[in-house]
Amino acid sequence: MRIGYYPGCSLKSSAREYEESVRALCAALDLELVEIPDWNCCGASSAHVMSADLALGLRTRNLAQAEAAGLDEVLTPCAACFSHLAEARMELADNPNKRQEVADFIGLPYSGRVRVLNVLAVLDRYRDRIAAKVKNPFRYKVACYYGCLLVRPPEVVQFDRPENPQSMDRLLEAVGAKPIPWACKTECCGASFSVTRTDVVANLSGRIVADAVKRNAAAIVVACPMCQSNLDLRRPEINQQLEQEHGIPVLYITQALGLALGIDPQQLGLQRHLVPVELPEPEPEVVTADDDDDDD
Amino acid sequence: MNRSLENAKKTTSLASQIQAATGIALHHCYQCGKCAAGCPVADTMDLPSCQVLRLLQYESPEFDRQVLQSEAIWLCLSCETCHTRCPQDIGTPKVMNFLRGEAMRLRLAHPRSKDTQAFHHAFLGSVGRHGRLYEIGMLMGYKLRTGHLLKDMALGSKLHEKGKLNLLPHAIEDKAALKRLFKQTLNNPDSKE
Amino acid sequence: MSRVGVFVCHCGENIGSTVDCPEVAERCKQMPGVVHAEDYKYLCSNPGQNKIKQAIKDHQLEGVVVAACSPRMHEPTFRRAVTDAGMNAYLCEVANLREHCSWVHEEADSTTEKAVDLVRLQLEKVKRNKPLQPIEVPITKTALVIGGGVAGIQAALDIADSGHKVILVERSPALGGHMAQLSETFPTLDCSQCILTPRMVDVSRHPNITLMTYSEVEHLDGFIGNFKATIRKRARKIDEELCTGCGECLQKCPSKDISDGFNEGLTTRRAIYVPFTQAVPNIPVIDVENCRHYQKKKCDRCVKACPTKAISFNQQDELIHVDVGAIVVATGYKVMSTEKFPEYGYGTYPDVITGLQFERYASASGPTQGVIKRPSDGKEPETVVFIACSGSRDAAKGVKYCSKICCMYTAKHAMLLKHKNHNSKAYVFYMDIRAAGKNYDEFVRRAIEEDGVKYIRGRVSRVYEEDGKLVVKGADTLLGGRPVEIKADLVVLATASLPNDGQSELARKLHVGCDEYGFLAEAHPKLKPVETNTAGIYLAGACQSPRDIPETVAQASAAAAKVAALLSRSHLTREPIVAEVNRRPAPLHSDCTGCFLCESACPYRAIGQEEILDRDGIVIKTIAKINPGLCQGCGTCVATCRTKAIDLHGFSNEQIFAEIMSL
Amino acid sequence: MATKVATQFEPKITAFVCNWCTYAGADLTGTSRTKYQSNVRVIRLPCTGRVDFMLIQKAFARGSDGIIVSGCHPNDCHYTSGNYHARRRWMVFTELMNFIGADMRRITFSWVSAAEGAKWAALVDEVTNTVRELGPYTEYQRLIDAGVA
Amino acid sequence: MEVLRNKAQDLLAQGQAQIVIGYEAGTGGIRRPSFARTAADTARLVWDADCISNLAGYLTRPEIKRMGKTAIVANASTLRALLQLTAERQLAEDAVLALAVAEDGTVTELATAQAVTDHVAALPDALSAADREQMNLLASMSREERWVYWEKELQRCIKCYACRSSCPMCYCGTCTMDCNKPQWVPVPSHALGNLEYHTVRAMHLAGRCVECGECGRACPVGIPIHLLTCFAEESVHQQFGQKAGASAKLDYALGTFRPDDKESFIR
Repeated sequence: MRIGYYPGCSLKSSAREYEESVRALCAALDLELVEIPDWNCCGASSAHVMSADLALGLRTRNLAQAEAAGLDEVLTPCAACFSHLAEARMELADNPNKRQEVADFIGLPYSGRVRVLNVLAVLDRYRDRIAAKVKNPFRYKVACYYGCLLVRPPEVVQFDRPENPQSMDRLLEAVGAKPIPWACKTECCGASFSVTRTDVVANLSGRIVADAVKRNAAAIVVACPMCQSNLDLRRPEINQQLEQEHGIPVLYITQALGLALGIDPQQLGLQRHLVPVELPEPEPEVVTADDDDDDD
Repeated sequence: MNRSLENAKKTTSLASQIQAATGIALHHCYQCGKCAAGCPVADTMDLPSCQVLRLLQYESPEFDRQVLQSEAIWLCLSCETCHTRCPQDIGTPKVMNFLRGEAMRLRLAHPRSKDTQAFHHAFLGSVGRHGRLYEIGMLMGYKLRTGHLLKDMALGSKLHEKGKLNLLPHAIEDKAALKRLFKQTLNNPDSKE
Repeated sequence: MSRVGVFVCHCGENIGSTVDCPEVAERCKQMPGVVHAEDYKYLCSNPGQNKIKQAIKDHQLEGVVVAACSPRMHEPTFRRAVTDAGMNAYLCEVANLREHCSWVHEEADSTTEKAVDLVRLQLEKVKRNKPLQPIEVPITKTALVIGGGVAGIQAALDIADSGHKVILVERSPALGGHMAQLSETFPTLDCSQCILTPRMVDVSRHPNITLMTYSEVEHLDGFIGNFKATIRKRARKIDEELCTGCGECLQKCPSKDISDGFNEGLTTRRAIYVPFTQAVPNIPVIDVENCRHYQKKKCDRCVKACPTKAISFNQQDELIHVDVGAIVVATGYKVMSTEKFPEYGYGTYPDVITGLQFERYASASGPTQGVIKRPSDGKEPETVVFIACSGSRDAAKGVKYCSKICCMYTAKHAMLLKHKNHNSKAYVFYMDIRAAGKNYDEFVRRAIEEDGVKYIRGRVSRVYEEDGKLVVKGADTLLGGRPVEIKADLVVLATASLPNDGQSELARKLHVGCDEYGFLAEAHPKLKPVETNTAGIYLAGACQSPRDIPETVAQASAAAAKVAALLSRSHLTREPIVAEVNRRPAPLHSDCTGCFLCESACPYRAIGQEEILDRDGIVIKTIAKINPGLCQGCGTCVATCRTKAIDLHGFSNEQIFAEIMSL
Repeated sequence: MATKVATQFEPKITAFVCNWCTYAGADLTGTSRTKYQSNVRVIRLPCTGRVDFMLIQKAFARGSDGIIVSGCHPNDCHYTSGNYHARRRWMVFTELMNFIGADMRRITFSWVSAAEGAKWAALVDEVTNTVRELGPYTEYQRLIDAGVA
Repeated sequence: MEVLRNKAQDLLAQGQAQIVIGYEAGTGGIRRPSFARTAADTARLVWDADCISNLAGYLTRPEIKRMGKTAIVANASTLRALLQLTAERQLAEDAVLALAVAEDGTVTELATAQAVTDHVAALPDALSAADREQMNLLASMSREERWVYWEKELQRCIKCYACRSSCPMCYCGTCTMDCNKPQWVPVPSHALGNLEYHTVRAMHLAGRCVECGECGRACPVGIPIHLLTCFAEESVHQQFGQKAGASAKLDYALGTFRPDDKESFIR
């Protein structure tokens, strides 16, 4: 299988381990990633403040490049990039005039054919294959953290459900993990305020870390470089805010699955985390089969 | 107050501009407060989102100005929680985005927003130059604009240690196309949102 | 016919300001067949009508065209007027110069020109009109009431008390509807069952009422005064004649863990059950889906327990055909389930319940004998949050309307909680308090002022579980949208009232309309609030839109009054706009070839057959025959008939053809 | 409204509408004072089920340049199913007319409910403009001229 | 052929039929209808590939009905018409005995509507290759070209009504064309009236036409009018899946409906 691939800027720098683990995992699943030729930054949240057209242009140029390369689907691991590309796609979907205007701005034809997929949506298709390839069951209590942009707004992302989403939970269950029910699955981590309003990030991300710890999660699992960086890189500020030292590691979903599939931790970029990835003893295997469980 | 209400020109009010630019009809808001109730930063905001919408509903120059001068519009994280739960399907983050642009254009932006503005400028500057984000370049630009020269220095060196910072920019090939895009869209008078 | 009078109305300025009415009248005088034409300020006024009557006499008119407002407005008025002057009502036609011309076009020659054309259309039609006589039809003096909640009970009793027979059909095994589930009723706090149960007993004892529970309307044919209903009497698997209601069987049934619908799923019942203790009729029913006899083919404990041998496993559904003259639909409502609230946990938190579930806790006959408890651990909650407008007035959830009853019952719930547990805390999140009604606002104020219920104006964004509590995240908009967080033991959603299950299917069977939400549509929102667009079918209660008990009862009595008035007449007259198959001299007898392709096209099954016999009684030809009692005059058969053997009175081929040709 | 030049062709539009939905909808257009062009002449019938396809033919033969046929939305028929029968008839009729080469841009079928006053106005304007653009139905006029005995 | 003649003879002799309708040799090699009432008459019966005309039209004639039980030598379209006529109550069910002749000359007696239905279900489609080609050609034309085509063709119609007389489904006692209150279609043959006549006929045969092509063959000036009725019938079949002449149970597409009938043009 081949699929288009839009890494976005952070996967090439501060979220390098995300790209490394995405690539390692996809290779293990025989999924070939075709990087969009000459892709550019999606403009993040900054472009839109300056000019809606600029934002639309930056995003659409990537989709147009993907079209030109003959791709139908584009995997976009960064949740922010995913949401931006998906939004641009939706905005132009039923507005041919605007579509033409933007095509003129970027100097490329654009038909709107390419679909944008986030990492969970793609991996969900391979859930059975992943389950079949498990070498080291990931038997931990995990806090599945989806954040904002994977599930909101629902009409843009067209993915899972907006409250208490399940796709990541299902994937991790498939490799032996036990997702905890918790309150912060889709709460905001502070997102783009990482640099400018570190205080806000420490406060919001602090609540997330605290809830995960309180409910005995061994790790927080994410699918977004911004979430990861706020929960990981900003841990000193978080701990300061919470007045407590929390060492709970923050893994990308691709890293957690990669570990379960027996991929080398180095290859998954675990060494690049600021909060060291130290997992406790795995939970004992649960013997009772689900089938006999009667809810009544 | 009454006069300013009468003077409110539907054509120039922020609410009407927002409707024209985004299609969002602010008069659909019936002030249930669900947006503020779920907003992660509502308690930090000087005007919680529902108040921002309420002020805009008056379509008065006085209240419009108060909104543009508020810090709240700079605190919105675009997390879309409010929009997702809004019974009237009002896309508040889009509204906030529009307001930020207007506040900058009219030079009314809240003083504490200058870091954020500087960040956006530094970010776009970097993207405009290289086509992709060059994080060190962007951060340097930001620090120069804000004067926060020493902030996050330790973090920077740690990132470098972990191999997470590129010392040189990765530029795209077709820079000319990008330059054209920036030029056309930033000068496009219709493109205020 | 060639003596037509044309009367052009100015409707004050309404027509006159954009159409040159004198000019229209003048032009009409030139048209062939017109012997008189005049214009007047207000033709619908008494002097205006008198002008028409006078002209009919003066000019021996044989037809009248009134050029005025929409025929849907004043056609009856003008037809009555010509009747007064001795003319057949159906020789009068109305040209719509107001809604279709003066109000929708600017003043211009072309507007007056259009007005002239509109009159010409009706003129050409009226020249070919035939005098018609209203059709008289007899009335079956029995009413059918569908739904045995408080609305149906009230309607049935009122009709029965006025001396007419009533068949009351209820889908569930017992009477009572939602009202039987309620604890105490606002604003008086009198016990719901205490006031309802006697009425239920009255129904079961009334000599004029035939009660059919566990039954549904399967099919309906016919028309006002002459409906034919097919009712499916579902098999209770109990012989109603033999059962004494002793309840011996109920204790012996081994299938226990079935969710109890009457208690809104808060408790369980057995496979053989009576919905609740005071049920009328007090006859159990076997839930076949859950009964071991049917599912595993082995159990017969109820049979052994029954002293009168009333259990009848082989009982089958019965289809019962009844003739009725009028119908009251009182099928009630349902409430939105908590599953529809993603932000409040998709119904997965046991302690997030609906208002109706709270009613069961609060009810003395409920699962906790009236002690407020919470489902998860059965403890008495100390802090309870009530969320009003849960789903109502929420376009994103598809319910734009106000459910009307929630403000009041939420105040009542909070009040009951405080009465039953003085140490508890009650919070109500609301958007508006809609307490218009006798003693209603006072009631809400009492909850706040005397019972100390805390009202917070704002919607709740999210409910989640933490440390065994439900964290309710709301905002206080009266504090400018300040976030408010309450750790609650129980959260009660005043969930939106929705059209009942199966209501739209029933509407289709009955040929009555639904509104955009699926509630049954009244014929006119102000002037015909209990009528439907199908004559002879009336509405009562929450099937039409959410409403409280007093309003429901008032409407049920109103519908009953309509029915009683209808059933006390000896016969009905109907518009003679019906189709007819033509007859011709022998040997053709009729243009109808007897192909009967029209038969399946008739929405009313009004087309039957007629045999044309010769003198010896031998069939020469079989042709279609339209039952004027069933025909509603849609004309679909007319357009289907190749030989033009069928024609529609009032909209005949000749008339429409002439209209087209006048263009 | 389009400003009318003296020389501009003004099409003749005939509308066949049902009494319960579209006629009432057009009444609502009036009650709401929504303006539309005055080219249309409405023929009221009880139901779209009553609209014999020959009525449409005769309207063309009488020189109509455009025709509107409109009734209750599916499922909303006052007679429960007259409009469903009508719809089938039109589905075949339009195909047949297209097969003989009639200009189907000149016939517009629509559902306009009693609540859709604005839709009626928009529909009439759209049809009027379209047909004005198309010009007189000369192809049919050729037949009519040949038919004048 | 002998088998057929013998069968006809037997039927008449044993009183199982009072008349056998079939084909006999006409002038110029064509086949014309033959009405055999005696053993001698049956000698004239022929059966070959030229027996293409639809004989079902005779079944509804009162003079034939009066003769008693009828047997008919039936090709595919005759059988279809027989079924459709039964569905439309013009023939009593099982009133007619159909004789289907196979290629090898064997004769199958189809005594019941059910037998005819089963037999017809196995037969190939009715439209000839040439007709199909002409239909496709018309479909490939522009609308304007089609209009000119039919305008030219229909101008030649002399309203002799041979098409109507030859059509087994045109059994109506009073044809629309004969209605004069109002006069729906002008009496004289001119472009407008001709077009109206033929479209009305096509519409009236939509969902009823058995596609025998008899009307086209009957036309003395050679207008392919059967294409109109066949087109209407196929339009019905494609859109609603119902087919005329497939069963003796009435399933008239334009007298029934489905709430989810799919169209694309109603606004």
